[in-house]
Amino acid sequence: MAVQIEIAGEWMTARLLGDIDHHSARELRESIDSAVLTGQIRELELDFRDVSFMDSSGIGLVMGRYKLMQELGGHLRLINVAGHLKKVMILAGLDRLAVLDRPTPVKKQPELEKGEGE
Amino acid sequence: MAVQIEIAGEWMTARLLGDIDHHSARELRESIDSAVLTGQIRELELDFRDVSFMDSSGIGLVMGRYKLMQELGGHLRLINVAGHLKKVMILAGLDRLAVLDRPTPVKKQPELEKGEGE
Amino acid sequence: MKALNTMKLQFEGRSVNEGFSRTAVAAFLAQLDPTVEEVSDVKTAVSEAVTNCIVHAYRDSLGIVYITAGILPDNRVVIKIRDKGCGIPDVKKAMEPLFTTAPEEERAGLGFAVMESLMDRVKVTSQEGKGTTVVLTRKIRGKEAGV
Amino acid sequence: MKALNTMKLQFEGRSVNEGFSRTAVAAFLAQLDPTVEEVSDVKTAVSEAVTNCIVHAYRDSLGIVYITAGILPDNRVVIKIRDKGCGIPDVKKAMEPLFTTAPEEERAGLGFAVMESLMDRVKVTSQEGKGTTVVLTRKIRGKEAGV
Ligand SMILES: Nc1ncnc2c1ncn2[C@@H]1O[C@H](COP(=O)(O)OP(=O)(O)O)[C@@H](O)[C@H]1O
Ligand SMILES: Nc1ncnc2c1ncn2[C@@H]1O[C@H](COP(=O)(O)OP(=O)(O)O)[C@@H](O)[C@H]1O
Repeated sequence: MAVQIEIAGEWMTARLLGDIDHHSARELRESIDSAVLTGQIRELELDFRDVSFMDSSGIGLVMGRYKLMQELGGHLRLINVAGHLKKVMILAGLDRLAVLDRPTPVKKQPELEKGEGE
Repeated sequence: MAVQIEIAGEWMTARLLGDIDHHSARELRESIDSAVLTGQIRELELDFRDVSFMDSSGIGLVMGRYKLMQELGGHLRLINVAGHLKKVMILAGLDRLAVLDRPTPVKKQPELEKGEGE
Repeated sequence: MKALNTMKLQFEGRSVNEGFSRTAVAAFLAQLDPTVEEVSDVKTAVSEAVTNCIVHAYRDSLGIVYITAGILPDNRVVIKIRDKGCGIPDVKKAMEPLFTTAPEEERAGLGFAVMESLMDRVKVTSQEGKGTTVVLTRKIRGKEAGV
Repeated sequence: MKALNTMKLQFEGRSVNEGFSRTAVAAFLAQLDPTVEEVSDVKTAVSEAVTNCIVHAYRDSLGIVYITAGILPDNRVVIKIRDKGCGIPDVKKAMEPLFTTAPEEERAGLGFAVMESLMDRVKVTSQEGKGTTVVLTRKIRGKEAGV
């Protein structure tokens, strides 16, 4: 598991790669949190496009980042959550946190949006 | 494992799909041989493009078809043998049977050659 | 019902083996020609049960995780995940959604809930100080069924 | 050298388990971040040894195949494949290329030759009527090595 982080102002996208399980979650959590805190991020986006597997450790990861962003007065958004991942997230009730598949808010750096047209 | 068979006159191409091991070899052997005998095939081509794995059971399969084609006064040719498969075939000496990577002979049904341009 | 095919797997309770063990079970399942969704469901449930052995049962120690799997004639797969760890004092409570004894490690308390929702049957037996056994059962309809 | 991680696998000697067992060993190997070629090499050697248990050791019966695998600190993987089958009367002769006792099944007699060429070390011990153990060793350089 690895994560690719992209930052633009107070926006950050963390693109998760591979399997999310208890084994990989710790490193993901540490990488994301340290980037959020150092970069004074307020809008955190987790991109699940390249996640091949996820169990409830991924739910813990999402809920932990949700709490962190709330403490910081910011927001969390999950994008490209499909198939198996969506199933696990819905059964965990993550859709009720209103972080899943919310329409993209207007960003301060509109150039970030390029190439997301799907 | 499965096989897709295409016949044109006395030419036959058997496209092997998936893993070739002892488990799959029997079915492959039976499908190929019955098509060869029924169709009175003289030129047999085994296409390895979609083979994901092969152990020495695949060598047995090739040597068995080589003998069969010799008995029938025909020829065997192996195409699209790459990477791991080539390694296993070369260490088995199959390159010495002159069935591996031999340039395509002129076929009697030239229309069969279409789309093979690589 | 007598199993048509069985396997046993055991490994050290290291987190790196979580991925290995669910992949191994998925490879065993392959003979039923399962759909992509069936494979994901079983892998996820197995991952939950194995992670629980590593995170909870063997919390401060390194123990062995034992898996057995069997294919029944009616296309059901039965997977047993067993540890010799601390055991669960109150299984009913442990199985309640959101209940977790390891919130500091960001456990969501949803492991059993995930297993129950993805499998046909989840049976948990546990003895304090002796260990826990989770039996997961799922009927595999397979690609043939056109699901 | 003490292994950093180990696993044990056992399964019925059915041919459908050939694919399962080599995939399971490959999944265990994944923690060393092997190259595609290293994975193929190990899978192939394991497939040869497992097939021999099924085809030769348990020729007229159904027996259990036992695999253990360990990762050593110097990135060597050691895989032991064991059966309780008929045994090999003359191991040296059995290991000669093209020697086979099952030509009617289109065995090429190259199983041991393939194992030897793909692995760093192949050790075979056998006792007639008791069974055979094949130990395969291979150093995994991994993707880091840029092979
Ligand atoms: N194998 C086990 N050994 C000991 N305790 C366990 C085991 N599995 C589960 N538990 C207990 O049950 C609780 C709930 O488990 P679960 O629903 O999987 O959530 P989580 O793993 O996120 O805590 C755990 O927090 C733990 O206290
Ligand atoms: N596990 C085993 N138990 C009994 N005999 C074996 C075993 N493995 C190999 N042999 C013997 O050694 C011979 C050579 O094996 P191998 O090189 O793998 O070729 P093949 O499997 O194609 O015959 C076999 O034909 C068989 O007689």
